[in-house]
Amino acid sequence: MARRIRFIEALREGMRQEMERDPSVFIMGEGVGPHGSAFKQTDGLCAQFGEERLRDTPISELAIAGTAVGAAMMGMRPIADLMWIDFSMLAMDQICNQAAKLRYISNGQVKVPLVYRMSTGKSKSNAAHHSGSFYSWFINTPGLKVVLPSTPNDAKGLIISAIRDDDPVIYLEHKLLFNVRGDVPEEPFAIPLGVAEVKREGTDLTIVATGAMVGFSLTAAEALAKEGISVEVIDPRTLMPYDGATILTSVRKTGNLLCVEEGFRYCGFGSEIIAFVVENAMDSLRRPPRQLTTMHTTIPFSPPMEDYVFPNPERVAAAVRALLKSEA
Amino acid sequence: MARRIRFIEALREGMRQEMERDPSVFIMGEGVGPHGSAFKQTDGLCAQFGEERLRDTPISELAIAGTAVGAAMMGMRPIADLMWIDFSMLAMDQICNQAAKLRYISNGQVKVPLVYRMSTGKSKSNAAHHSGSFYSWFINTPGLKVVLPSTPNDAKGLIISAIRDDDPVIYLEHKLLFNVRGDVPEEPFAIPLGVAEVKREGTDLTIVATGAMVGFSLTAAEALAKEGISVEVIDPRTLMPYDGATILTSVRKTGNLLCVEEGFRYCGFGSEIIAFVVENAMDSLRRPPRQLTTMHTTIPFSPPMEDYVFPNPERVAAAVRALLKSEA
Amino acid sequence: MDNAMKVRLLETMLNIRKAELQLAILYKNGKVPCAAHLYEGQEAIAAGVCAQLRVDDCLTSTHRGHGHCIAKGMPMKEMIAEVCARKTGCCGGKGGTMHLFKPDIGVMGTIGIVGAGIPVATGIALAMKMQKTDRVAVSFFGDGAANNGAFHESLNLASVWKLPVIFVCENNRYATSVAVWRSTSVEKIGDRAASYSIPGVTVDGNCVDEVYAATEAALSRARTGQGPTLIEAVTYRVRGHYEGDDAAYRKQGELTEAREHDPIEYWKQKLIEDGVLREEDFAALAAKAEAEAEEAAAFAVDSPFPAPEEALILTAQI
Amino acid sequence: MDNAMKVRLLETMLNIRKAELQLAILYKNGKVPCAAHLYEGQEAIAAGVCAQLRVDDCLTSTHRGHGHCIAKGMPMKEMIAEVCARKTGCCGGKGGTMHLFKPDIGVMGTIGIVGAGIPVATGIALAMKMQKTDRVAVSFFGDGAANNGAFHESLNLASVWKLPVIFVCENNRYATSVAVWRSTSVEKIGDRAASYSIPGVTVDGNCVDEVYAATEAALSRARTGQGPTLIEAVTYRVRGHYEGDDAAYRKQGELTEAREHDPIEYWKQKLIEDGVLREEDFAALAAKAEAEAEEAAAFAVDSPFPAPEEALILTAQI
Ligand SMILES: Cc1ncc(C[n+]2csc(CCOP(=O)(O)OP(=O)(O)O)c2C)c(N)n1
Ligand SMILES: Cc1ncc(C[n+]2csc(CCOP(=O)(O)OP(=O)(O)O)c2C)c(N)n1
Ligand SMILES: [Mg+2]
Ligand SMILES: [Mg+2]
Repeated sequence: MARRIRFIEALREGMRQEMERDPSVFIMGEGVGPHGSAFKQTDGLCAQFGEERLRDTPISELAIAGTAVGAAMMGMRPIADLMWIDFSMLAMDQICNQAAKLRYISNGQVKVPLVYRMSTGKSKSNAAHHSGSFYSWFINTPGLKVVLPSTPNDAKGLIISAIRDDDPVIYLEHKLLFNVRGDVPEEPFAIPLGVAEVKREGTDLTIVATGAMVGFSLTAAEALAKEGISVEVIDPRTLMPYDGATILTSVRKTGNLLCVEEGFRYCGFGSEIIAFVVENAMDSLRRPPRQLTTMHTTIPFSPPMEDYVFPNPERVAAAVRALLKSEA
Repeated sequence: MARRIRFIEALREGMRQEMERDPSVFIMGEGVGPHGSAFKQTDGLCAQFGEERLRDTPISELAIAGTAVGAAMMGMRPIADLMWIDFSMLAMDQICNQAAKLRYISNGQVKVPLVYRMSTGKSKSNAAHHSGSFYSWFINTPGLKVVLPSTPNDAKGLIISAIRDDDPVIYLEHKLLFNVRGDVPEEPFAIPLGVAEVKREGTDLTIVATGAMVGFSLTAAEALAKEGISVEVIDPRTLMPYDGATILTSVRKTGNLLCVEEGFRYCGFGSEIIAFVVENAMDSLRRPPRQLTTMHTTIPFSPPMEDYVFPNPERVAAAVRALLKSEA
Repeated sequence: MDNAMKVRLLETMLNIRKAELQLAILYKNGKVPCAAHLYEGQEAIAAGVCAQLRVDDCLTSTHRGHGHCIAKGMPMKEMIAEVCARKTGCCGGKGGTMHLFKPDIGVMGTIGIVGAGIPVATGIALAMKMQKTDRVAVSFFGDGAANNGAFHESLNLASVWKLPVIFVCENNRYATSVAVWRSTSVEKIGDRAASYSIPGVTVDGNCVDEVYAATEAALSRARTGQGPTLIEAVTYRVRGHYEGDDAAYRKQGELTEAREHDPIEYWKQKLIEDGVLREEDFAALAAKAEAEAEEAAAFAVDSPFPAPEEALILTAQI
Repeated sequence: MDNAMKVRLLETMLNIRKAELQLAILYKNGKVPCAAHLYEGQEAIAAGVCAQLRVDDCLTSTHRGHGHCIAKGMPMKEMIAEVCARKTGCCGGKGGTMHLFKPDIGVMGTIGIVGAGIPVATGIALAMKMQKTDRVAVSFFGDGAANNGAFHESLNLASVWKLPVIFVCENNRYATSVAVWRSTSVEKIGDRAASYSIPGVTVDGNCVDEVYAATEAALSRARTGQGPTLIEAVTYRVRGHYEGDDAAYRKQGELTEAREHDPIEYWKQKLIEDGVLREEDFAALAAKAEAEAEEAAAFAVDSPFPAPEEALILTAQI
């Protein structure tokens, strides 16, 4: 039975249900225990499962990530909360050199079923060290899967899949989405990794957007509809492996592609999708594809500057208009 | 006066001449001192400049990278040798959160003129933890410049520019190139960052290749010439900021684009260049662009498997033929 | 320590306290665009350390760095304006509460990543040494940071190279919601100095005289080429981790007890007992600090925001 | 320690030595496709620690990990074949000299990144504890790794959580070309245990009995829920950092001196003195180990390489 709950509740419910189902699942991170995490993602779970399974850690990102690897190899299913994605830079070796690789180099003798959860993206003046969205690094790393839900329903279905997956999964939580509400089934369900969702159908142009950019794009699509422009919005949901087929189908229909991407442009997910589409369906593109990303700068603190560098719904709409006006 | 020397000698000469010119330049890293570095890059420099300026360090990548940041802010020009790029994963926070950002967030009150040197890429069975080429992460990070020379001449001219630059530069040394010989002027000279070089002119297809892929592409071009296929080979040399104009000019001439990239495909430099070209010059492309990259897998140890996953000259040639045979 | 210094320490602590309390108000009034980590209750540490630093000595600090900036000489206006995201702030609004710089007086950055300032300070000290000066670098960081790899690698390197750096660990008993004993395997963080063959002391961080004395010793070591020192200053974080945190995780009575050991109150009493200060002198100093803080707050609020496009200045072509 | 154990320790050391010497030959003959880091001279540590481990205890190790695998029970053939990049190797040729696994006997990976095995072992111990077993994890690492943040963060965490893990630091006096005193700020790395409120000992790593005794104590702590122990075993790296390294950076006479304190020779003499062994017994054991190593080398060289396409097995769809 579905009911309207917040993103963060859906995420929590997914974790709770998996912890009830599978005693090998546990959560570790700074403040995940009695305090219930930085954004209250694990609120109440410690009361239910105890401190053995909601393990507060020191500020030791490398050890958190590496301890998760060791535990996962032994049959546990750790969920390691690294708080902000920005802090994962301290744990890249364990994430990308160890978690991602040990199954392969051991020739399949070990597997590393774990989830690294990280909050990502813009919020209010989080500034240079707390606004990261460099998940393209994880996408670039063989052995990792990357998930970025945009709705409460996806948050729940994807965390469950991430936990059940036998390989390491990066699960990204966009800070602007925690309080967004949506319909979510009460019972456990899994959204398969690697499957996109068409969040809005349209005929004139395909937007590929993830995380908070999905909502921005839907808002823009609404406005553009009034101008007679019909936009299709696709949310890959899983960024690695991404659902190329759904994207190609859409582009073949609309003939136009805009990627709306919160990460940076160079070697980012937007560039990846554009490259993928032209390599595989250039003939179906009526105009050059475009991308709207965060400007290539360290993130400034002050709101006017911060707002200036990020995408927003108006900018998405403007990018669509510009693209459709460009030479065919 | 130019003479034929090896890549590693050219690199060393560039460092030596800058150290002679500017007392604020120094080198730090594991074994850079009396031993002369893992690949002998600094051989003899310690004898000339002493241990004060060739500083052996503990195996503390985070502290090496961070110490370089602090020293750079105070007017020194550190060259920090992180050995293999793979180990830089332990230093990502200092490289990408600190070195890259402090000039910006301080509003220009400090600058961070330093060079992070790293060896990169395939060598002989270096296996999963010593074969990295994930420099796309650095390309993705505002505030960093990224350099990857393919010839002795470029190695010298680019290390000199990197040292003189007022912002942090990632200087990549491809392991397969250390012993390659080429003409290099004896006197100091700087190759400006951000300027590509056309390494071979051609009319039928543009290859964009970096590092060891440049040589592979030139070999392939040679073979293809005998088949009547004229390939232009462009080496961006600086991967960030890359020289888009030179690439576009070439693609406008040839109408075809192949990126040959040793890094991984997803969110890699190859995807970036393809996206850039179609965003800016799709109309000039006669056929869908393609990329040849290392296969998306952890790098295996055993030579047959290792050879299988990397690009080589034959594969480059095959990719060119396939592209030119594909539907226009 | 002469009487002038005694009074100066009090003044610095008052300046910090009043500035932070202004920020708390500004935060409540929506003038600070994000959660800020205030330094109330820890003032004796910044004051006791920085009082002895020269203007050309340098520091790095953390997410909880306002106090260190004030103590090192940053005008309140510039600090508060930055936290309020104004163009007149010390970083023109680019940095914000966790990223404060003023290198011309040695504020080489408060840094938002826990522990990240420690290697940076180590590098600053390396430059100072290579440049053959007798300048000194100070790294302020929390108890939580002492469990991070950056701490270990930096202290080892600084010791091996005998760098002029003082590592000041402010043990305020919490790292976010996690009490220090739940995450830290050693009773006294100061004892970790032994792992690096450097002196380590643990002092009462609410007693500015203790902090001062420990710093004095560390400074003289650093200036004379004898290398780094680790100072653990034990204190208590009387506010939440950030403004808005209700800190429900505190132990019963803990806060009240800490409030009774207020560093300003302690020092005031001491100076009165010593005959250096009268109640009314204190009131005057407090009023002066408060006025300055109010003025700084008004300055900040009256200051313009940066223009949006300023975001792209200094971004070079990349 | 009973006589059977005494002999077993000798056998293990001989097995490691002979296997490594075979690898040195294989390397010279071009059968090892990359530089390998050999363990000669450090055998007493792997042997002394692993002799007391159960098959369901686990270890992680380093780039210099062949010896630990042998000591934990990996057949020489599988180890040597892997180092020679053959399909019959313990990882089918995917791992190589720095990446050896055999989880069914507790070899949870030798890891090419210095220090990276330490948190992994900590996590293994966490699982063992959460699964309510009395299994124990061991992390072998070098003196160089003890200066890496991974060491600090892991020992702190393991102590706070009282995990059943033994940290074995093999101080072979060098990290690549850098002598330990040039990079390490403490005389005895074992003393760093104090930073984590755990026992730390420094033993002669060339005396297998000392290693054995230290491990015995650590194991009993670990098995009974008392938490981790740090053991520093001082030894000497008698070969270059890797095969092909001429180690010109050694101090005059250092190597000769170290060779005189060979762990196998030491233990052999001891057993002879104790009447446990005769010269001819030793010769027989050495011959047996050598034969096994030669056989393993022949097996490796005769084994096929993996097919190129096997590279993509286990790569899933991503
Ligand atoms: C590397 C890193 N991990 C986590 C965080 C989130 N975080 C910010 S402050 C903080 C607690 C810091 O505790 P401590 O070092 O004791 O400083 P205090 O807040 O007590 O001043 C944490 C976990 C961060 N900013 N950086
Ligand atoms: C993080 C990291 N930094 C550097 C290296 C390169 N490297 C490989 S072995 C080694 C020395 C290791 O010294 P130690 O830990 O003492 O082990 P030993 O070689 O003496 O057995 C270094 C620097 C690496 N593999 N990983
Ligand atoms: Mg604290
Ligand atoms: Mg060593």
